[in-house]
Amino acid sequence: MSEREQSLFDAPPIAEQERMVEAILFASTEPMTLAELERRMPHGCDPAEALAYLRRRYEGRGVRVVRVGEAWAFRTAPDLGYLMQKEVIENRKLSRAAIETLAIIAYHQPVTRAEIEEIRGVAVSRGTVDQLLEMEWIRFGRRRMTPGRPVTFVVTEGFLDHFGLESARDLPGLKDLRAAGLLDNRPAPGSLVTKDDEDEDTTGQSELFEE
Amino acid sequence: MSEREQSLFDAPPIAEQERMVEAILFASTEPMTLAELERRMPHGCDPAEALAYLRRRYEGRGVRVVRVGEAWAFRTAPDLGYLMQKEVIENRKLSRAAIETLAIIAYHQPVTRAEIEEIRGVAVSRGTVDQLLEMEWIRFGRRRMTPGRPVTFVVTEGFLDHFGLESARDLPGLKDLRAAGLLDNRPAPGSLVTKDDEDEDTTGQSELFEE
Amino acid sequence: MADRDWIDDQKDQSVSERLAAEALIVDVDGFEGPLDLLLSLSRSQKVDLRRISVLQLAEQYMRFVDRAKLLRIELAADYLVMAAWLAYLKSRLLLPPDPSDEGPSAEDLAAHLAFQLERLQAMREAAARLLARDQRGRDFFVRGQSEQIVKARKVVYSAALIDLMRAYARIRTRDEFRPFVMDRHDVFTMEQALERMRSLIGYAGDWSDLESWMPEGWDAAPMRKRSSMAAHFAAILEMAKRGQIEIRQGETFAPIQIRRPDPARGAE
Repeated sequence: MSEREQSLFDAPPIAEQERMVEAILFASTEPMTLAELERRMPHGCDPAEALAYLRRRYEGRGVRVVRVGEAWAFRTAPDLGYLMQKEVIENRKLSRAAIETLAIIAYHQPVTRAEIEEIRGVAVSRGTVDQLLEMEWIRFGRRRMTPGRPVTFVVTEGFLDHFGLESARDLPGLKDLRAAGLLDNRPAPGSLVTKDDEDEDTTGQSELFEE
Repeated sequence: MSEREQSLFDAPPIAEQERMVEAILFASTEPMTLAELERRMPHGCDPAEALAYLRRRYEGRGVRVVRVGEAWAFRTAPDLGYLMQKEVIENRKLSRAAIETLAIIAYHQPVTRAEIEEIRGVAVSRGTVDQLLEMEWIRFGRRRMTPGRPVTFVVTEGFLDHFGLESARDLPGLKDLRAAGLLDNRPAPGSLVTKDDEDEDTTGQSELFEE
Repeated sequence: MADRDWIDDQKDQSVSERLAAEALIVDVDGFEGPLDLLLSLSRSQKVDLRRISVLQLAEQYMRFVDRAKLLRIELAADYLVMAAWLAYLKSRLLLPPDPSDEGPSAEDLAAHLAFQLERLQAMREAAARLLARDQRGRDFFVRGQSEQIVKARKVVYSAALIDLMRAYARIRTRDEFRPFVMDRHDVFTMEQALERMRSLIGYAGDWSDLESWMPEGWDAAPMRKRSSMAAHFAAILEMAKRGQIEIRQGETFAPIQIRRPDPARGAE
């Protein structure tokens, strides 16, 4: 009896569901959400449970099931990267300004352009944000509900995928930085509410990481 | 001790070699011959044996190690092929006409066809609008209460979803485009202050230090 | 904050430190703004950024700016603004606090600067840690052959937000940057004046001041008035050349008058 016929009556056994998730994730280069998995699988399946089994099965293997934001994907184990020299993709070299801007967006998101400039002490140059947008490592977030309603930037799932992060909460050193108050949006002493300070009353990325 | 160091002396244990073959076959864009595997792997490895273990491991799984001519590759288990159907999506870039039309609708909605043509400076072909309607990125809005009562177009939820926007209001404005370096910062010579430009007065970074 | 080390600093500066300072000068292009420069200077203090001597830092910075000037290196305005602000901060730090001053204390300002430096430094380190992570396509890899079994072919059109924005920017800039066409706000062209005068000249039976021929509202603002006057003056010269109009002016700077030529009247 094929799975398809079976699905007309009952959800397939969990071992079978695990095989399905395995096949679907293997076939796709981009991470897939549970919702996407469920849509693909026969009615009544529980991709979350199947995925839990699958992850365990691949622990310590040459490929692993990794979480990327809200989605899942197979990736090779990082310790075997040296075997894959042929598959290495030459990344466009990012300028120092672009890397710093990216880090600031990741650690302070959602963050406005004015805030990035305040942290770096220089104007964000034309093209820097453009480049990061084009690489799909950052995107526009919600506008700030402050005068001028500036747009904000946040990092994308593509960013998480590239740097092997499960979520923005797993950014290296995030906890220490937060504990040290270095992610606070601290206004300059005695500053009036001016154009640059308009965002100071909004919640910073701490809100993002409070579960 | 890492595999690399180990390889200077001895071939890695067979379990490790199996992991390697697994990762290489996974990441490779082409099926790989034993000779190619051997070339990739540390000195002294036995890809044939590692492959035999790997094949056994994947027996009955959602993907299998199959022979393709003289080479080896991962393939979806044939009985799960039906799950891959939706994977066959051909991704095509929208035409320039379509994307311009879409942009105008997004920024000016609700907007009539005549208005789109006026902004683009060329006629909007029927196919373009139809395509956007079919993709469910635009839909008909209210009719204009002007002579002829022309229909208007607005963007849909699906549009917002695709572009990762929370609302059409979060679309970056001209000011933001300029800030992101997508627009030339040069003001039009002798231009009037128009609605779009009146708030473009960007904060210079010197203000940053005027505590 | 009453750190006075900087006073002897000049004398005590070792050769290597001087060389380092020299390198800073030569390298001024390598700095991304005043804050970046301050951060580099602060490293020579070899202390926790929280405990850095802002006074000493201010002194180092101003020395840098002075030497840049000496070497005639053009410094961007931001560097000079920062120098001015640091000079102000330095004076505030050195003087006893003024009780009537309601603004933030010099210590608060100094502490904020230290915070900014520490935060910038922290972001630099975070960026480095981020780049040190395993990266997709370098350390770990995706499936090389994504499998697609051709059964139902579905075409999906995609576009990224950036494409959308670029398209919109393209359309909008096309309008904004029409080649050779300025937005002629408050500008009356000779062509416009010529057009106007041609249709109005029929009414100019007798001598009348050119000013009375200005379009409505165009004498309101000085710039508009100048522009429309110049345009109409050029237009009537052109029309006079073609014999469509007669011009006279009593004396220099007197009102210019025009009328339609009348063959019956003969020349004056």
